Amino acid sequence: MADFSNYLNSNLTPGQAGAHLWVVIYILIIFAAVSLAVIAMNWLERKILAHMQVRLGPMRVGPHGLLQPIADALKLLIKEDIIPENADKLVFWMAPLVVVITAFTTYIVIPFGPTHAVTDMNIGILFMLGVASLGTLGIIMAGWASNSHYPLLGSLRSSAQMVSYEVAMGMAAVSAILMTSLRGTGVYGIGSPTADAIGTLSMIEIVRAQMNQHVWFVFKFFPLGLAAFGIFAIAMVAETNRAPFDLPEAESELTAGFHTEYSGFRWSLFFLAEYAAMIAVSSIAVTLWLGGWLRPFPHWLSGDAWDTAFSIFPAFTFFVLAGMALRTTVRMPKHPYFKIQKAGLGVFGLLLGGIGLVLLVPPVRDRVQDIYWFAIKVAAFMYLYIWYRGTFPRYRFDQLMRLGWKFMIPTGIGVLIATALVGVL
Amino acid sequence: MPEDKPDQKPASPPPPAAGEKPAAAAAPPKPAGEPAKPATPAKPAGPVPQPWESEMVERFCRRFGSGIDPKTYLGQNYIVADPSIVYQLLQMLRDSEQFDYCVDVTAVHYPQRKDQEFDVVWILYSFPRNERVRVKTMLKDGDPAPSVVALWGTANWLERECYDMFGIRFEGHPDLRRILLPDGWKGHPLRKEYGITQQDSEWVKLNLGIESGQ
Amino acid sequence: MEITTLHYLVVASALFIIGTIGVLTRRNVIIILMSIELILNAVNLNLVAFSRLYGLQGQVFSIFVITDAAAEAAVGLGILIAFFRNKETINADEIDLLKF
Amino acid sequence: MDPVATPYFFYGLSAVAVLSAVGVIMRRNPVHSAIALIFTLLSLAGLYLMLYAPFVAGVQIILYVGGIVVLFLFVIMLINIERMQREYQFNKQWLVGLLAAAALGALFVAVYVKGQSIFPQHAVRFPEQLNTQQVGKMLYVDYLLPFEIASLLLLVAIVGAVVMAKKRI
Amino acid sequence: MADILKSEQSPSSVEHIEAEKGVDQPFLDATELILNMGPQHPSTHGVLRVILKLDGEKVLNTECVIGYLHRGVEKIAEHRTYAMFNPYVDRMDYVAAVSNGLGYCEAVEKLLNVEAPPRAQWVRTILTELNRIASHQLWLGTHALDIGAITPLFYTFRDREEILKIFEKYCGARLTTHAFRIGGCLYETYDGFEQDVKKFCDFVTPKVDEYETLLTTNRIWLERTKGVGVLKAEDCIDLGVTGPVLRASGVKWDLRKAQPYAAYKNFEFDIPTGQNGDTYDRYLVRVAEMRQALRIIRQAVDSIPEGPIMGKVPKVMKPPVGEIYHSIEAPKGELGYFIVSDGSTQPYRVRVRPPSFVNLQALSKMVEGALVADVVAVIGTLDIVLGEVDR
Repeated sequence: MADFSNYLNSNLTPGQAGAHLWVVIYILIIFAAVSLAVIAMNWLERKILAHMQVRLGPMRVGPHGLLQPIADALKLLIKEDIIPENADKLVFWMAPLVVVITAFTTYIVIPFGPTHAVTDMNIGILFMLGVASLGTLGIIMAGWASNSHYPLLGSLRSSAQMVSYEVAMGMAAVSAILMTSLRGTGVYGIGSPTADAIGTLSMIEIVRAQMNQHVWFVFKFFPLGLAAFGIFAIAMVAETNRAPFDLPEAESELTAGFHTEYSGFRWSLFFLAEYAAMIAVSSIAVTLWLGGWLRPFPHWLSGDAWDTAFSIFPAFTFFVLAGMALRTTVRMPKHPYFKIQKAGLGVFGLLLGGIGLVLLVPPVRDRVQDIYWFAIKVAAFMYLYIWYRGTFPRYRFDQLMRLGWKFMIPTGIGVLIATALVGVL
Repeated sequence: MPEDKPDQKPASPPPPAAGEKPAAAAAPPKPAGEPAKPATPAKPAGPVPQPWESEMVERFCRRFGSGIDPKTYLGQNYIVADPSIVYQLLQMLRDSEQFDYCVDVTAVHYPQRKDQEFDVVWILYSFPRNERVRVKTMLKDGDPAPSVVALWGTANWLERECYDMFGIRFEGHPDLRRILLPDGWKGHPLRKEYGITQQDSEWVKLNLGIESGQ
Repeated sequence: MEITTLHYLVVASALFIIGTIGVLTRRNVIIILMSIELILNAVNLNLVAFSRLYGLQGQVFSIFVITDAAAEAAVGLGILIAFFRNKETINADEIDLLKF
Repeated sequence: MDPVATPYFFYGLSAVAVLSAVGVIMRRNPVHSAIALIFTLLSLAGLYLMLYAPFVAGVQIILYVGGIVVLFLFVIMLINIERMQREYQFNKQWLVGLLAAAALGALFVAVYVKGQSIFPQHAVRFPEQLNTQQVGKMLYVDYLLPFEIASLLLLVAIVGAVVMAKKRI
Repeated sequence: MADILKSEQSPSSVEHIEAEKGVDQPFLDATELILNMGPQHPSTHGVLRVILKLDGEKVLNTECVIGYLHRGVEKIAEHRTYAMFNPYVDRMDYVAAVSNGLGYCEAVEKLLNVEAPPRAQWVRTILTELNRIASHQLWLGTHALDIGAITPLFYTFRDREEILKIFEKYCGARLTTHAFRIGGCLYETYDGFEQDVKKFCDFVTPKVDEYETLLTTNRIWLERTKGVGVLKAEDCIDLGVTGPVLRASGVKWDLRKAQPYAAYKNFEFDIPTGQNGDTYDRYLVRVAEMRQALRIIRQAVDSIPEGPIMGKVPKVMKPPVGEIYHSIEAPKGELGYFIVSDGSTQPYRVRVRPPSFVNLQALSKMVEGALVADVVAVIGTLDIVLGEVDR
């Protein structure tokens, strides 16, 4: 038990502190939080996309369709689980598991705050990229095991696509890692790149480096950091098979690509993994370029007053959400049919307000605000994902490959070399 | 942008050929294309096909003699040709008379006509002349018609459909199979003796596993 | 009980022998290539195990070995595809001509 | 920090590695073999982590599992394996091969028995924290020439693979 | 095709394979693959089945299998009177039902030697052009959806709804309208018809620009459509391809100009054409056609003549013995009716010359050597309606 409370005072992640109990707790929290985020993303994506497309989206289950994802999940759970007769049963069974496990394994090293990570690995970013690339295997297995032509084509596309874009992704990531070795502060601060300048692959150290250099890496060496970030941002969309790079599951070409033959719970595992992977790669981007858990302007707007002001943001956000929910409750039609919905939405609004109140308590406030800033940045990426989906047509396979090999990789290498040169000069 | 071009004329202005003339622009209420008869309610007798005279027809007559019978009806021209010369006629129409677009290939079944059960109709159009002509030939049931796939690529599916619906074989067609009905189907539904509710119940039973498709 | 270098060596030799068996007995070239990967991995495990005792050179070399394995797999599979296209088979004992 | 329950992890990972390796060479279906190979490689990555070689473990995952095995699977999908599955899986010299392997095993045992004294019985610890940095430094300072040669090798491999696999050049 | 698919299942012993080596030839090259696209596929626009022979993703060969929606419309026509058959034609190209009805009514009027009064001609023109816009909007939405842009679909359907509302107010039906009768139109226009149509024109003009903002300069859209499914003008004419596909290849030919029918000769409009004959040009041509259709509608609404809307036709229609071919410019191309009369109340034979059917023939030429994704794009760009292909 002493172990349990001692950890809270240590300034380390549970993995580093060796607090195994806390490791388990963190893993459980992350698992629950990511699942919840996926459910929320499901609802948000449908709503946002719907409003982009002049329609309302889910409106029936719960007020404004708030319970729709839960209804969907229930439906998927009780749906008949079909395995095609000629499928390779073992591989067919294993594929969704592989995809989900790899998607969730990446969360081990994501730093939601200086201490809010399961562990801090020496090879953090390498581990993340490596494990994220394992998701391909699950997709290939799914496509092959289905013993059908559409899934096979989908998984062929997927494997080629992921292998290609991983390279560009790695190049972009390496240029950010190069920046961690610098000591100077500011956009063009290069410090002393001598023998003792040591970069790092650890996720937490990367964010610390940005803190010490007083600049997010997206602005470092102004066009270079931005270019690397841009490459990463494109490659990560391709890596997660989302529009406009959703060729492996292109519904108008390959019906559903690699998961054509999947149904019910197994299909929902793919769905879960896709969204979990989206959040995971967005987290990498946030960590590498957007300052991770750092709040905006930690150095420029420093001081206790600013600290307090910024730490109120989480509570403030929840109050706004609660206000929106309560406003909708009031504006609902006065009709007995809407009674239950009204009550439900009201309770939901009050719940959000209550969470906001809890977040105002100083100790909670201090521990949570890192997570809040991290989540806000990731949420921006999530919105981008939805936006892309609403705007772009789909690339063709050869164009995708051309973009990857002839534009992204050369640019990535160029940016890497330029970053190295600027860093040394 | 293509629509910015001020040119409003069609690709080729309609020449005053003997073909269907567009009605004069001054009289909008008149329906287009029948100068042959005054627009009165149909009399029992009705208009009758008139002989069609034009330079082109004269050329054809010189070449084919009595094998062809050019007519015009309601402002639309057609040539009835003997089955033996119809291919040459079509070829000549395309090669020397600029009928570069085969609109349709179809057939009509007249079971009561002895030894001439089928009319095979080719509807042709010429982009440069803005003119239509129909070529018609009468066939005995079972006789093959010449395939014009070599002349117009369009004819491929149209002839397949014709074969599917009437059972007329087109000689020289590269791939004469059924197109709308399934491959093993028996009977040709647009023949007059084929009942409107008739179906190949054997095929239905065998392939769909049901008693009747109705 | 402490795990010593020897334990790792035993695992490595087991993998090596399994890989050798695969290379020597299977007909399918794909599986032969995979067996070669097993052998290389056994070597890697040895190198890394010894690097704990004698310094990081072992790890550096294992990285070289992985690079080598990647090159080998790429070329090997390329040959395989070219061969399959011509001969419709990928059995090692049917690949007996120098020129085809 | 100390890894938890080291012997259990070691035995578990080793067992998975060896059993999957057996699976690699025994399965009829190459896809199953490749999946077994994935398990072997991943458990080896775990063993590297236990040996305080996190960088090698990372490279193992990203390159071997994420790259080479994907390549294998890709090629297997391009090739019609249905016919091969129905054929004999082992060649005619399988007995000889088995004997040779057994002899190799015997050699290993013999070496161990003869030179037992030179085998280290203890584990020395290298600092985990700076492993990546040290490996990097070694790669780019001490072993720069081999590194360049390796890159050349990769280039040759790329060209070779393209030439081999392309239908018409 | 059936025996090809069967040959995959061969006996399982090695000896058997050795014995049958001559017979058991692999039907495909090592890297070839047969992909059966449809009849249940999201982007074959109905029940089209395309059998693709692929080398990786590259299309080596295609074969269309059609007929899944064959209802024997031509046979039905022989058992209905002229007036009774009129509603059936709406079910062929159900997205452009008004055009189908116009073609049929005009063909029978020609055969009967009667004419529709000018007011009817004007109303027919307005409704047909509205339907052309509706058809092109539906095409644009689904085509963009095939290529992966999901949003235009909802925009076009939102605007198409307004057209359907006008149809509904005019004749009570939205899709299969049966708006015209032989000899004119059955219904007088409702009060405020002109205002509704004008309001619609003002409403939809900026919307067409909106579609263009989403797509015309979108890089991915350009890459996906430029140079895809190219059809040269000669090939178009040889294959009998008509409509926007023909015009996108650079042939300036439109039946509304070449052989005007209804009231078209009274209005000014352009024929938009393309140069390259690729998917992008076809897209531009169709968008431009929407604008031209709006232009025609505006002119027509301003000049609807007064008078009766139904011409004088006999109660029992017995056209004299003879045959007639009449064709109009439907949104998809030349829609022709070849009607043979034997003097009775029922047509002896009705042949429909369906533009979709003929245009679909060009598919295998257009996708030769393309990728799977292009097949989808090309099927979309041909703008086929399977109801019309199979009839």
